[in-house]
Amino acid sequence: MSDEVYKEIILDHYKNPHNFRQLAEPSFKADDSNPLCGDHIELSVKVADGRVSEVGFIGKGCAISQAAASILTDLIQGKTLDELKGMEKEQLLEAMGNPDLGPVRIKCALLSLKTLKLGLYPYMSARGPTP
Amino acid sequence: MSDEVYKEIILDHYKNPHNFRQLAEPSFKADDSNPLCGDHIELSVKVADGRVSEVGFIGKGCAISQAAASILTDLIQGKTLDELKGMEKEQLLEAMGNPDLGPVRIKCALLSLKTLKLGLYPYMSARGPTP
Amino acid sequence: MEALALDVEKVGADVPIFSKLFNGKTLAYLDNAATSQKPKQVIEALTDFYEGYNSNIHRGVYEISERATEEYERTREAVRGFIGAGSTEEIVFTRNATESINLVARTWGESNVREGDRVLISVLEHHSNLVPWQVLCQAKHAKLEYIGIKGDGTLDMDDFKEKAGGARLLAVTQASNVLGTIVPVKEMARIARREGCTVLVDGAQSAPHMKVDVNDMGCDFFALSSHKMLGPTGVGVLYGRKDILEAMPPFNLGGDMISEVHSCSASWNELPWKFEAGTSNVADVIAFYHAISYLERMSMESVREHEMRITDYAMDRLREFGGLHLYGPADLSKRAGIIAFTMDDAHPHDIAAVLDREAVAIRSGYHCAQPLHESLSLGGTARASFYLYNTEAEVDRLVAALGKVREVLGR
Amino acid sequence: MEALALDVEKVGADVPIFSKLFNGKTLAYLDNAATSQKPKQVIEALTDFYEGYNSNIHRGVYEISERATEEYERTREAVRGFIGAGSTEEIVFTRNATESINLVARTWGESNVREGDRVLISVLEHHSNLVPWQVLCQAKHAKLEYIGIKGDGTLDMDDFKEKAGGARLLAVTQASNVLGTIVPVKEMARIARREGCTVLVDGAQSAPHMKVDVNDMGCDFFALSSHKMLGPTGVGVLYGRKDILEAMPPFNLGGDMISEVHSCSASWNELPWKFEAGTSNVADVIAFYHAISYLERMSMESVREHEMRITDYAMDRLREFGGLHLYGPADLSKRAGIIAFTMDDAHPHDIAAVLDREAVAIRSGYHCAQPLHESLSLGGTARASFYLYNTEAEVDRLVAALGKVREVLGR
Ligand SMILES: Cc1ncc(COP(=O)(O)O)c(C=O)c1O
Ligand SMILES: Cc1ncc(COP(=O)(O)O)c(C=O)c1O
Repeated sequence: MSDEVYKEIILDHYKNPHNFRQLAEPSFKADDSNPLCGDHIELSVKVADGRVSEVGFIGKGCAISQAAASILTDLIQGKTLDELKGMEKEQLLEAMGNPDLGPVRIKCALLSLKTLKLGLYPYMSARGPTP
Repeated sequence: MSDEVYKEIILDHYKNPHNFRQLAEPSFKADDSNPLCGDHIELSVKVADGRVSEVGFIGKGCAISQAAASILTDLIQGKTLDELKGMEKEQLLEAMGNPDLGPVRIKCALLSLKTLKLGLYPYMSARGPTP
Repeated sequence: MEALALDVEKVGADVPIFSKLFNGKTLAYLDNAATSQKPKQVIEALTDFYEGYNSNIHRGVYEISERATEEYERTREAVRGFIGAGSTEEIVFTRNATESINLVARTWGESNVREGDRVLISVLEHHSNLVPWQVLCQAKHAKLEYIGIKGDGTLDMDDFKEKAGGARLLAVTQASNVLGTIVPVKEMARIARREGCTVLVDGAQSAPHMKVDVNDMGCDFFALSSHKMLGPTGVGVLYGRKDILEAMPPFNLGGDMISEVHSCSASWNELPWKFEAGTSNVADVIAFYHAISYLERMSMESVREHEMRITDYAMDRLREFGGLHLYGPADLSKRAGIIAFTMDDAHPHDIAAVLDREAVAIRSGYHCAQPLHESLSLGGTARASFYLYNTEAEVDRLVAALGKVREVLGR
Repeated sequence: MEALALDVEKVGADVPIFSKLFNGKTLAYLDNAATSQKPKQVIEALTDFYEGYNSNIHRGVYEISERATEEYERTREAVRGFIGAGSTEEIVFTRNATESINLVARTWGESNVREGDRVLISVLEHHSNLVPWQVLCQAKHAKLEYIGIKGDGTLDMDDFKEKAGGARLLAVTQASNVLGTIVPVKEMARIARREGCTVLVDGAQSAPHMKVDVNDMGCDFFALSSHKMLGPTGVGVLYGRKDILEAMPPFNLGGDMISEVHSCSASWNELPWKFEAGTSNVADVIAFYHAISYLERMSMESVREHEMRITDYAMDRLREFGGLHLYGPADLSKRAGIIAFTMDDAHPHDIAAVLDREAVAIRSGYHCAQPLHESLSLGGTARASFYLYNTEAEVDRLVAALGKVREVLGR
């Protein structure tokens, strides 16, 4: 049983998501959805001096997907592009308190990270290698 | 177990088939085979005064199919065309001593009867209704 | 009809999973539209086969193979009787209802649907009775048309009648796996066939729950899945009218479906084996017999009556609970034992996950019917679906668990 | 290699059917090329599933469905390791080897074989790896060519090399289900792929009996059946190289193979699920895991060694018996544990039927390889085939029973 799913931290972020807004002039943005369950995330990121200076998301879907997105926006503040690129799913899951997600709901949790990379890769290659 | 398959009568007919010949001028003939196991039967029948006056078969295959053909040739001697037409598989199986045939080998047993009908029907319809 | 009433306690006792504990609780299994649980008679049939007469069929001339062949074909006869078909030649074993429908699309469809033809389905369809036609129509430059539904979730028969004229194929479900809607397939088949239209009925959600008679219904094809009706996974059935099956090219090639092969040519076995290629799922087909016997012993009329009673009770309790949106026909005579719902405070996935902590199993998402959800502007639903072993006490547990959902997730 | 030697007695004790009596005798099961018997580990896995966590997979967010999903995918990983594939994305579950091959013919074949192309198979092929190509070639006006065999039953490699140049596809069995011939597929794949030819290997008779490594072998596709390797009926595997599978259109449509569906379009799920339509044969796939574990615990090297020893013994005893014609390679290193034979005094069907009275199960007929029999001018053969549980004592029973055949049927 998934007794360990709805941890306090997840419920907090779900009920009061952080950075729940669309940025006006993001450096890059992306959106993705989980076709199986209709979760949807739109992420926008502003980069200054090679680091994340501002980040916002909007979305709808289950508590896991929305809380994960909120937690992710906190997690990436101030990170360099290379740090974003190297970010592993374990980092996000740990920040979520390592909830006991089954094979289906893990996809909900990782949707926002997937969306981030979706926006990040084209942005980084358009900019060329970091000096 | 098929303890009841190789009855004396089947082995007798298999080892010494009756009417094992091709008729020179048959009224009708037909051949058929069992594609699963390669049993093959050629049956030729001479009709006189509306009755079977002579019958022969040649063939190769398993003991059941060959014994059944031999027994069938005995069985139909002197029968009218309508009697042939009405002949049921039970009659043949009874003449074979009702061996305990499984779902696969029953087809071996009935191959000769099937061949008979294959030759009989076109012959009867070509001749038109019996007066 | 009291005499027929189902002994639910007895059925429950026949199903071993219901005596297991999950998180200290027995399982309230309300996901029967996805798959059903299995009575011990079915499970034991598998063990009996593998321990007693496991063998390949149709070609063995030794005892265990002959027994396996006879039992395999006995299931075919049982299915024939169960759905009212005229002959076992019309009963083909497949893997599941999905494959049954694909078989028709790939063989009958390939050779009969032509450019400009119209193929008619409904917005209620499960993807399995939708995507095969979508892809076929694209390949053939034919037109796929959807029969709509009315506000109460029933099929729009006026829309159907308008579209029926000149259609090449009507492929429609007998019961929606989301709204529960029971579709008047008999009336539709009558109209469609008068217009020369071939009729396929997806019986995946009807055959397990109500008396089906393909002859009376007048369809040309009918598909069902064993696993949704007490039987094992891995077995589906395609019923097809004999003359149509005879005219159809084969589907998969090799093994039992063959009559003769030479280096440059091959010929096909007789019906129904022409459509069963390679080694069949022998064990599961044999065990499926025991599922059908079980249902027939209970009688499909009693199964249907029991499910109507449970559904009625559940609808009342869920309405009482408040804050839920229930979808599908309110008229129970037009509805199978399936209730899709949403809750203002919680996403369907979260509902299902919290219910799981209470050992109440329901499903959430699109239920493989995304176009239907889109037509209702829904991003998914939670779905409870019943079968002959479900009790009112389980409905009470569902409602109590929804209370927990509100507690945990309410903002 | 003595350390590896198989404990046949122990294996036999694991297989429940061998403790049953037939006509007062234990079963000498020598029809393993048709299907294998099952150890209790596999049978119990089915019961455990149906009694403990039966549910539909991939979409349920409740506990038993998550467990079923994990175990279903665990089998995929086990198969991957067993045949040496690089990724589970390359492992597709089908119904049987026949369906695996048909899947390739209907998808890859449909879109890659063109008019004038040459498709290469061998005269050894089982109908399941012959008729799909025959029909495809007819539809596409392509040419089907047969690689011949030599007098000793081995593949004629000169003939192959002559025909390999410019062929579009080589589809060949790794082991003949009649002659037992082991085909040098690795060498053939090397030559064929150098010529730009795609390579499919039918592993139905090899994967159960010897170590297989698809990467080392260098094939593009590989097919096998669970039921021939201790596993349940109803499960097959198609291995396909990832890039090829990705480029292929899907096969059956509906259910899990779908990503999104809208009224006018649909998109497909990722590999490998893109090729698994509708509710999978969940229980049997899960049980198949235990068959693979069993074989890996024994080690495929020991299985092969044991079968070589039994085959050697059987060939000697059958030659000694006299009056038999034995087919296939005399060199045991080129031969799987399969012996097809004929007897001057008795038709193969009669041999099998009389052996059945002694509880010795063998098969008779064409074994779904009619062109091979025609090329050898044979109207059928009797066939004994071995597996890891067979003993020399069973071979003795076979020979003794052949004595009875001669007694009963000798003219
Ligand atoms: C060489 C070979 N290929 C393919 C098959 C087909 O296997 P299945 O019937 O499990 O599809 C067989 C089975 O006899 C075989 O021996
Ligand atoms: C209406 C309907 N049709 C078809 C199917 C497909 O059944 P299967 O997955 O057994 O092929 C389902 C299963 O959910 C269904 O509900």
